[in-house]
Amino acid sequence: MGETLHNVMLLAPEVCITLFLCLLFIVDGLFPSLRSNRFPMILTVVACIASMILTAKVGKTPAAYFGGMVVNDGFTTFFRYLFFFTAAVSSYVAFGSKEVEAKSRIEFSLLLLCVTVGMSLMASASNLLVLYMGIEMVSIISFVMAGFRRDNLRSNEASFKYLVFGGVASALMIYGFSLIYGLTGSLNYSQIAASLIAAQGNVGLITWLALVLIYSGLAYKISAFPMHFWAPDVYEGAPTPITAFFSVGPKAAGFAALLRILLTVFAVKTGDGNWKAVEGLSLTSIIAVISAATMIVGNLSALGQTNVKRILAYSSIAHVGYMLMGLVTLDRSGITAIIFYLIAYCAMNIGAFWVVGVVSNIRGREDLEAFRGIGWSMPVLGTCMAIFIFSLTGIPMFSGFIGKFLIFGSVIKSGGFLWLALLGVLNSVVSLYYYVKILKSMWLDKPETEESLRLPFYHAVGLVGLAIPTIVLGLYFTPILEFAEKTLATLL
Amino acid sequence: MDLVLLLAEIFTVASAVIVAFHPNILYAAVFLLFAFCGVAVMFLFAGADFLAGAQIIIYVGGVTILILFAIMLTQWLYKIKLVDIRNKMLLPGVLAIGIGFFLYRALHQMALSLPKLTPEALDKFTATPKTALMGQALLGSYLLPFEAITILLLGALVGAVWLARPE
Amino acid sequence: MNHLLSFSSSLQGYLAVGAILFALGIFCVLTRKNAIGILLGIELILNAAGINFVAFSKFRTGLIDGQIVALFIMLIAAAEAAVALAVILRFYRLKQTIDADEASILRN
Amino acid sequence: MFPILSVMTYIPLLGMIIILALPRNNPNLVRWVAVGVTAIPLALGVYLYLSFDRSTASMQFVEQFDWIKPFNIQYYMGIDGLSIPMVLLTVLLTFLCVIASWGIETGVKGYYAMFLFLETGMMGVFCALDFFLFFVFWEIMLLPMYFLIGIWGGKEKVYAAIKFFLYTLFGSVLMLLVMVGMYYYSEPHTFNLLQLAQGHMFVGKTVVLFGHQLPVDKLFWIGLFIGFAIKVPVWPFHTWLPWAHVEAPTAVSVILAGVLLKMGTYGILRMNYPILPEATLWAAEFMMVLGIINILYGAFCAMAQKDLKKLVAYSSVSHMGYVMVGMASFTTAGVNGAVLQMFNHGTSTAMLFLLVGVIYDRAHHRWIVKPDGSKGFGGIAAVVPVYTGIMAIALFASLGLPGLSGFISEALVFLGAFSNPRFQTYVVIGSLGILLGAAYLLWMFMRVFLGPLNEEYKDLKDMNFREVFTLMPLCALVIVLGVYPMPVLNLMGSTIEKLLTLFS
Amino acid sequence: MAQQALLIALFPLIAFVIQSLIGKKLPRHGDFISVLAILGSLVVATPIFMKLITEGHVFDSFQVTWMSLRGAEAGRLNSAVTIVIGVLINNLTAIMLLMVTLCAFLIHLFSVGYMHGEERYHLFFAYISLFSAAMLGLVLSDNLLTFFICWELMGLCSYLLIGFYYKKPSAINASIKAFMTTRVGDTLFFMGIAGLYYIYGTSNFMSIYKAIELGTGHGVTILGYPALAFIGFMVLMGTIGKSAQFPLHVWLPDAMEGPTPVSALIHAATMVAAGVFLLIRMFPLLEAAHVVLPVVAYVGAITAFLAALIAIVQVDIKKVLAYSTISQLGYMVMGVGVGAFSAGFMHLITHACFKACLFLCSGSVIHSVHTQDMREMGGLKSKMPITFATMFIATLAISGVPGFSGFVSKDRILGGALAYSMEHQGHYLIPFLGFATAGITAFYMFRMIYMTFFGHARDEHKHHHAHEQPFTMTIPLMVLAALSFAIVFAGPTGIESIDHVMPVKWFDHALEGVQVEMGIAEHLSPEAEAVHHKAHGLALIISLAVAGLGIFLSSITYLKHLLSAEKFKRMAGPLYNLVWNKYFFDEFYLGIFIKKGLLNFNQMLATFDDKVVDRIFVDGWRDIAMVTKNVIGKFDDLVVDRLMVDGTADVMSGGGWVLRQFQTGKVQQYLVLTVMVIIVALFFANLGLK
Repeated sequence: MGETLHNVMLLAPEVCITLFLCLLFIVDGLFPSLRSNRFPMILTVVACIASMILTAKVGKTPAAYFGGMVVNDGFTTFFRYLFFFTAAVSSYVAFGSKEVEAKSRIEFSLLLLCVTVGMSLMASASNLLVLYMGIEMVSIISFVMAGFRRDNLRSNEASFKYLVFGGVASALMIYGFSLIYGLTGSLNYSQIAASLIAAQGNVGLITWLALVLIYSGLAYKISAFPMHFWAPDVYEGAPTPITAFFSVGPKAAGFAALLRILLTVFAVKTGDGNWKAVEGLSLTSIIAVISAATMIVGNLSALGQTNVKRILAYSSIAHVGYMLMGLVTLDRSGITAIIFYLIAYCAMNIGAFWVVGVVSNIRGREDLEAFRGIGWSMPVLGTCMAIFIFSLTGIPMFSGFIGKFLIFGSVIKSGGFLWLALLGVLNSVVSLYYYVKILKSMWLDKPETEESLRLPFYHAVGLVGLAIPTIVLGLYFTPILEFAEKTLATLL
Repeated sequence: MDLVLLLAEIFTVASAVIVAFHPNILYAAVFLLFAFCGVAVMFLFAGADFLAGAQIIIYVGGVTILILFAIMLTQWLYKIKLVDIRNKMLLPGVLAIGIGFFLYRALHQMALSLPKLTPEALDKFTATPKTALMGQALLGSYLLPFEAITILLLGALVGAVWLARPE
Repeated sequence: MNHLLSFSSSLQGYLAVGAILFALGIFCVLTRKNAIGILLGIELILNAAGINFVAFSKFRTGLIDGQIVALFIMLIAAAEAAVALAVILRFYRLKQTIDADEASILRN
Repeated sequence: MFPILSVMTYIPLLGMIIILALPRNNPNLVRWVAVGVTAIPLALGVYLYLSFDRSTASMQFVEQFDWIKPFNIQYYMGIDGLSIPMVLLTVLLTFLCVIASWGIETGVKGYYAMFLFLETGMMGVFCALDFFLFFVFWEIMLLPMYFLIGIWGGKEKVYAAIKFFLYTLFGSVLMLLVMVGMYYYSEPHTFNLLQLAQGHMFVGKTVVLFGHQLPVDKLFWIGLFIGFAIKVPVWPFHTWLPWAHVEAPTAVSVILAGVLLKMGTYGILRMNYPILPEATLWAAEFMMVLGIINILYGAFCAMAQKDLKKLVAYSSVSHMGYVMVGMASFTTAGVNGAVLQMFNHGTSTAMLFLLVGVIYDRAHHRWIVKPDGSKGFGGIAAVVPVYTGIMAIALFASLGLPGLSGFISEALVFLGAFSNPRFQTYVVIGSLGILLGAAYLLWMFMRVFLGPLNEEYKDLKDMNFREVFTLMPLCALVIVLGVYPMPVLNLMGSTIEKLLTLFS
Repeated sequence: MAQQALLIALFPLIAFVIQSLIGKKLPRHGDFISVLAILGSLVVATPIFMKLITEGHVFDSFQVTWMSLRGAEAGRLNSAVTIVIGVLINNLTAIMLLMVTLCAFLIHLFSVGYMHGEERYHLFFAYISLFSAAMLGLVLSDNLLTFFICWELMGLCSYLLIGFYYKKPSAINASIKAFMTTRVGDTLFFMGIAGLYYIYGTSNFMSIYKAIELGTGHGVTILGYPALAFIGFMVLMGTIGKSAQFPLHVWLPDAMEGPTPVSALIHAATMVAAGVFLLIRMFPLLEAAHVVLPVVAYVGAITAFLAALIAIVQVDIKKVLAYSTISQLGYMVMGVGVGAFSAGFMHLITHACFKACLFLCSGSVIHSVHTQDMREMGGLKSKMPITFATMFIATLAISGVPGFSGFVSKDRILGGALAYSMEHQGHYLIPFLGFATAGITAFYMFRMIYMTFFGHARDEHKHHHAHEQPFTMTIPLMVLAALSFAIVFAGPTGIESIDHVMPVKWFDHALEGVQVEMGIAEHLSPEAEAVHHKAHGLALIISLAVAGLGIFLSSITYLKHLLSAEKFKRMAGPLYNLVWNKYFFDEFYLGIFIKKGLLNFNQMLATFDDKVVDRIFVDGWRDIAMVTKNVIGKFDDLVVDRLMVDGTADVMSGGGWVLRQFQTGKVQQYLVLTVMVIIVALFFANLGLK
């Protein structure tokens, strides 16, 4: 029992979230009037902050617990921070948006916290079952969130598509898990890895099959090629604050899971702190192809779009492509780059979607036309959007550039995937074309009517709050870099 | 005994085929129920007695009935024909056969290469009742998933209710 | 016949049923026009996975962890089905149809 | 030590913040603040000019701190003979442009804020001695430029702005790759430009691309070159230029042509030359040919233009060709001429753009011949004599008339290139450019200023004091440097001497 | 002395600055400033010349470093470059300085009257001051670089002054034509300078002379040609452009659109002669290059002859003089080409005086009758006696009538040419064309005199208004006429009897000194001496004969009307047409490009716009590049921009379009695609395993 308690202690952040979840339930039952004001949001944010504090507390010593089912290492700690932060920001965003109705705020907060627990599980899982649980927890509740505007056709459609695609993807994945289980006789990462290594390069079709099926599930989560199809539709249809959350939170969780499974199961740590793929699995070139395909699909498809949300949806696919580039070399610098990129991406992407949300609340649409001249009537919003957009493009002085810099650096350093780096930079040029369309609408086109719009202070604070780290991380990123290095160093 | 298993397998496969091909969605759902039953029998033969029961309770008693309800609710309520007009079947068919082909190859290879347990061990495993074991495992080493699923179910419930509830 | 019988009770037998269910599930998912039909397909795939786990649990490891996974798969499938049906009911309510292809406002 | 370069770089940034904080309803205050802010770097520039040590090739006014320790990135600023002319040009032109932008009426605050931001970027590029820092400044410049063209530009501003942005970004991402590559292939890993230039670090190393073993230094060279060539712009990467120049507001065209184009050639001299000398020699012929193509192509295109500003824009293409030719010659006269041409073109073309802006402010069009074939301007010399006179000076400076600055640099370029036996043929072909340059400029002059007066413009007002004031310093520079170019040549002599020892 | 000599160029330069900045506000629009400035130059130049006369030889120079570029030691690509400029005063310079300042002064003076009341009066003076400064700077230059700078500045002034009547389309067309045509030569000339820097690292005349004497530079090649020959030809191209030699002579007649004093100063006396001056300065190099000189001679001879023929048929008084100038310049060039460069130089000086006189006289006439067409003149002899007298004297000089300066110089050139052909068998064409030209010259010059001053007034109205000019205009005429007498230049003709008549031989002594400086003082062998002697004697006789014949024919045709010019015209038929159309040179220059355009770009023209074709028919040099530039302009727009840049964008967005077609919005189709990819992946995995 003592051991279980100790285990639960290490799980404190998730437990904390769960407790708050219950609290929400209770409060809602006792004081139904509270559900339509900002109280649920405050509770959510408090929950996240409390969890972050707990994360800091429990994250000091890396350890596996629950019989090796989950691990609590620097990697987990990092992702917990990221998830809690994302959740907090998302609830902040959502509560300023008309798309999340006042009367449903309790449900929103509940679901958000549930998903957060799921994401946290995904990041710390070192057991296929726990991973599956985590993924399903995130997925199933995300289906509901995507359809959160119950009376909205698009939202419902998004939900439906998400559901079908997600259901199939996770079904494929669990089938893949079953194959792995059969192959290695275990569900634990470390035992699977040991078994794979013991096979000494004797890789059969079954391994590949399992790999492909597992990849399908994870790729669906991060919306990488070829499991990206759902993303634009769902992102477009879902309520904007929720899209902002989707594009960052579950995606980061997917990356967490992917990184961990890739690095601990399918790759072996080498002496110098880097990794190499398990004998017989030529992972790197496959990841390179996937990365290339993902970014090409994302960027090219975004070119002809007129809906800003959809543009950003495709762009988020493209960004996954960039991030995957960091994996091809399976070395520390690449993974560090991904971690940095996720941080930068979190701020800038939520910011960008936030702006879209604000605009669509005002204009009732999200297409480029709705953005027309809005920079002039709301300069703070316009400036922040410009910052996010430039950062997404990867222009220096903004964090997105540093992310790309680190990613390309890792690829070039290895020397083997120059073509991928070349493709990557060309893609970022292409991406400029559609990003700039948004800026063009906001700043270059004059508004038809001289309406005086005011950006609510509530949003201004949040947007500036996201813009500042975007710039600061673009100019000085040593601490984050060191943090990421440390994170990796303790990866179990 | 093996004959029962064989029949159960054939039954399962046959039901699944009907599920996949029957144009009437109601029939498909009913045959899914049969397929689940067949699988439950298979579980029984694989020494998963508890699981077989769970399969019947959860799937047959829960999921399938839920699905049937949904079909009835929606289709009778809205007077939509039960016959499901099929999409193009050629490409999906080819894809399914392709998947099946690779599965066959892969599984065949694997099954041959896996270490074989002795028949005695297998029989012993089958003969052991699993309910207690499962209970212990769920509250022991599988505590975490067990607790996690509660949160999942809570969330799913809240969500499903939120969606289904008329505004 | 004996051969068939021994096959059916072996690992291969279970795996074969699982594989067939998997393929049929995929086929079902891809072809059903009815949204609920797609759900049926998903359930088939999940069952295939469950069969695999149970089979491996017996024939490969001799431990019950495979069965536990199968149990969780069932639970999750149930949760998923619940949510799915809720979504589909919403879909009906808004569109008066169950045709999956009708869900294509969001495109290109 | 007083960090003069940083102060020059960031004062405009500070100014930008001040301007953004100013009230929106007082545009004149904004303008005067902008003038005041740009005057500070100008004054410091004068100080730089006076106290610059001309006898040494080493970096001066150096500031060096660690910035991003894990990557050994430094905040490293300093100037040598190559940068100082460009720095001076930058501060001067920005100052004049701020005055020349008085006519901007919409979004005054934003305009000046962007302009000051632009100055920060330009200063940074010319002062940065760390590749990373350089790159950051290089890209930072794009942002205000995009908005300046896109918001305050002409009819096709959006297309022009995006085109400019896309093109330059294309170049800079290649540069980014090279930058990262240089970091990882150098030993020890560094972004420090001076360290990279020591010892031929990249010779003999190879990298695999599409299954081929390729020499690293040549790949680096090509990547950098494309990045810079787009800025220059070298044919065939030049098509953004006419658009951007034509659509941009006057002052921005001035900055574009006067400073931004020079960044390309500056970059080549700052990076390709010292860091990759072997590859540079390998590509000399290529650069020379491109330079010649630029000269002729730009000239021919200029001749075909009906829009005054477009003509000037294409003339820039042609003139930057001289710079390329001079650089590629590897001779003392050639390279000195090239750098001098960078400076001189900065002044003369700035004059031309300012002048075009003056007429555009009055007539609201710039057609030499209207698109429908009817006459645009004609014979306006009769009504605007001062304008005509200054235009004549600018024009003759541009076409390389002796006694004005353009001649000296072109002459040095040709003398230099001709004394390299490898390139004599090219020089002879390129000399056709001198001819064509005169042709299109004089022809334009004839059609716009001479001949019978187009009655439509008989009420055209001559230049006002503010406009004359913006042009006078440039005019003086054009004449003084045409007679005695040593004040500028002196600045860069030592640096170029050292640079060229790599190639002999 | 050399430093003071710099003042000669500085005075007019200062005048230019003052005039252009504040000239309009000064009393009399500041014309006195320019006049005083050039007078100052004359005052400074005179002592130098007097020193030459008294001492027989002047030489002084001083240098300053203009540019010094740091670099390695000499002989490498990155060797240091030092450009030293300075002033060189020698006999040649002294004579030129006096000639230029004197002519310029007189013409300034003339302009005060001639240009009176013109719009932009101050600018006119500013421009000719700048011109004077440039010309004097050119003369003073001790190196080719400053020489070239001044040379170009003169071109600029020429451009500005030809286009002085900037509202007149023909004037501005002519100005551009002049500038561009000469710039063709200039550009190549500059290549020559670059070549000099390449082989010698300097363009200082004295250094060049020395280097040639030492024989350095032989064996070096430029573009595969011997370096010296290359440079020589490039220098020749400069001359051809500036001195309006065949085939770049087309600009000079058009240049007559400028005010007449400009024609006198720039397009007769000084600037066009600068080309010849260049040849003389570079003579040692031309000689060392061997192949160049014959070409020079032929260019000169052909130019002289062809231009003279055209002059016969011109009816515009200034055009006659213009072609005559081309023709005379041809003489000078021929003189240099055949080695008689002192004769060429002498002709330069004499020609400057009498041609300036002729132009000013014609200006006087034009100013008086307000037309340039000789067919509208006639009978002005009595109305304008001074003009008539001075012009007649100058005509005698140009026609080579003994006793006048032209006779001396031209005869020497012809003698030299004859000697050359005797020495180098086969070059008989040169003296033949020379002599023919002499006859034709006499013919058309007298034709001009007769048509202008003799006979009856053809336009009564104009005749009625004709009047003699004020003294500011007539004094220059008289001074210049006075300088047209042979006695001023005097030198041995080669015939003892006549040589005795000529009192001073200062000119020859001066030129001998120059030859020594250049290192080409030649000591003729006795046989060669004999040949020369013989040739000069023969030339004297022939030239006298042809000149006499020319005058005679002219007299009977235009004075006595015994022969009908019209009849003659008809008789000549196609030949007349050829000459009347100036050998179709202008048309030829355009034609090449029309043809080129039509042949090469036919289809493009069809698809582009018709304007291309339209524009080809516009007159002027600019049209040369018209077709090319249009095509390239379009090419840039259509191909480079649209195809390469926007094309890439199209491909991208096209790719995007294709990809978006997969995004059908139907979730099952997504799944189909996904499963397809999975199967393909498995297929490859399977393949990889085998």
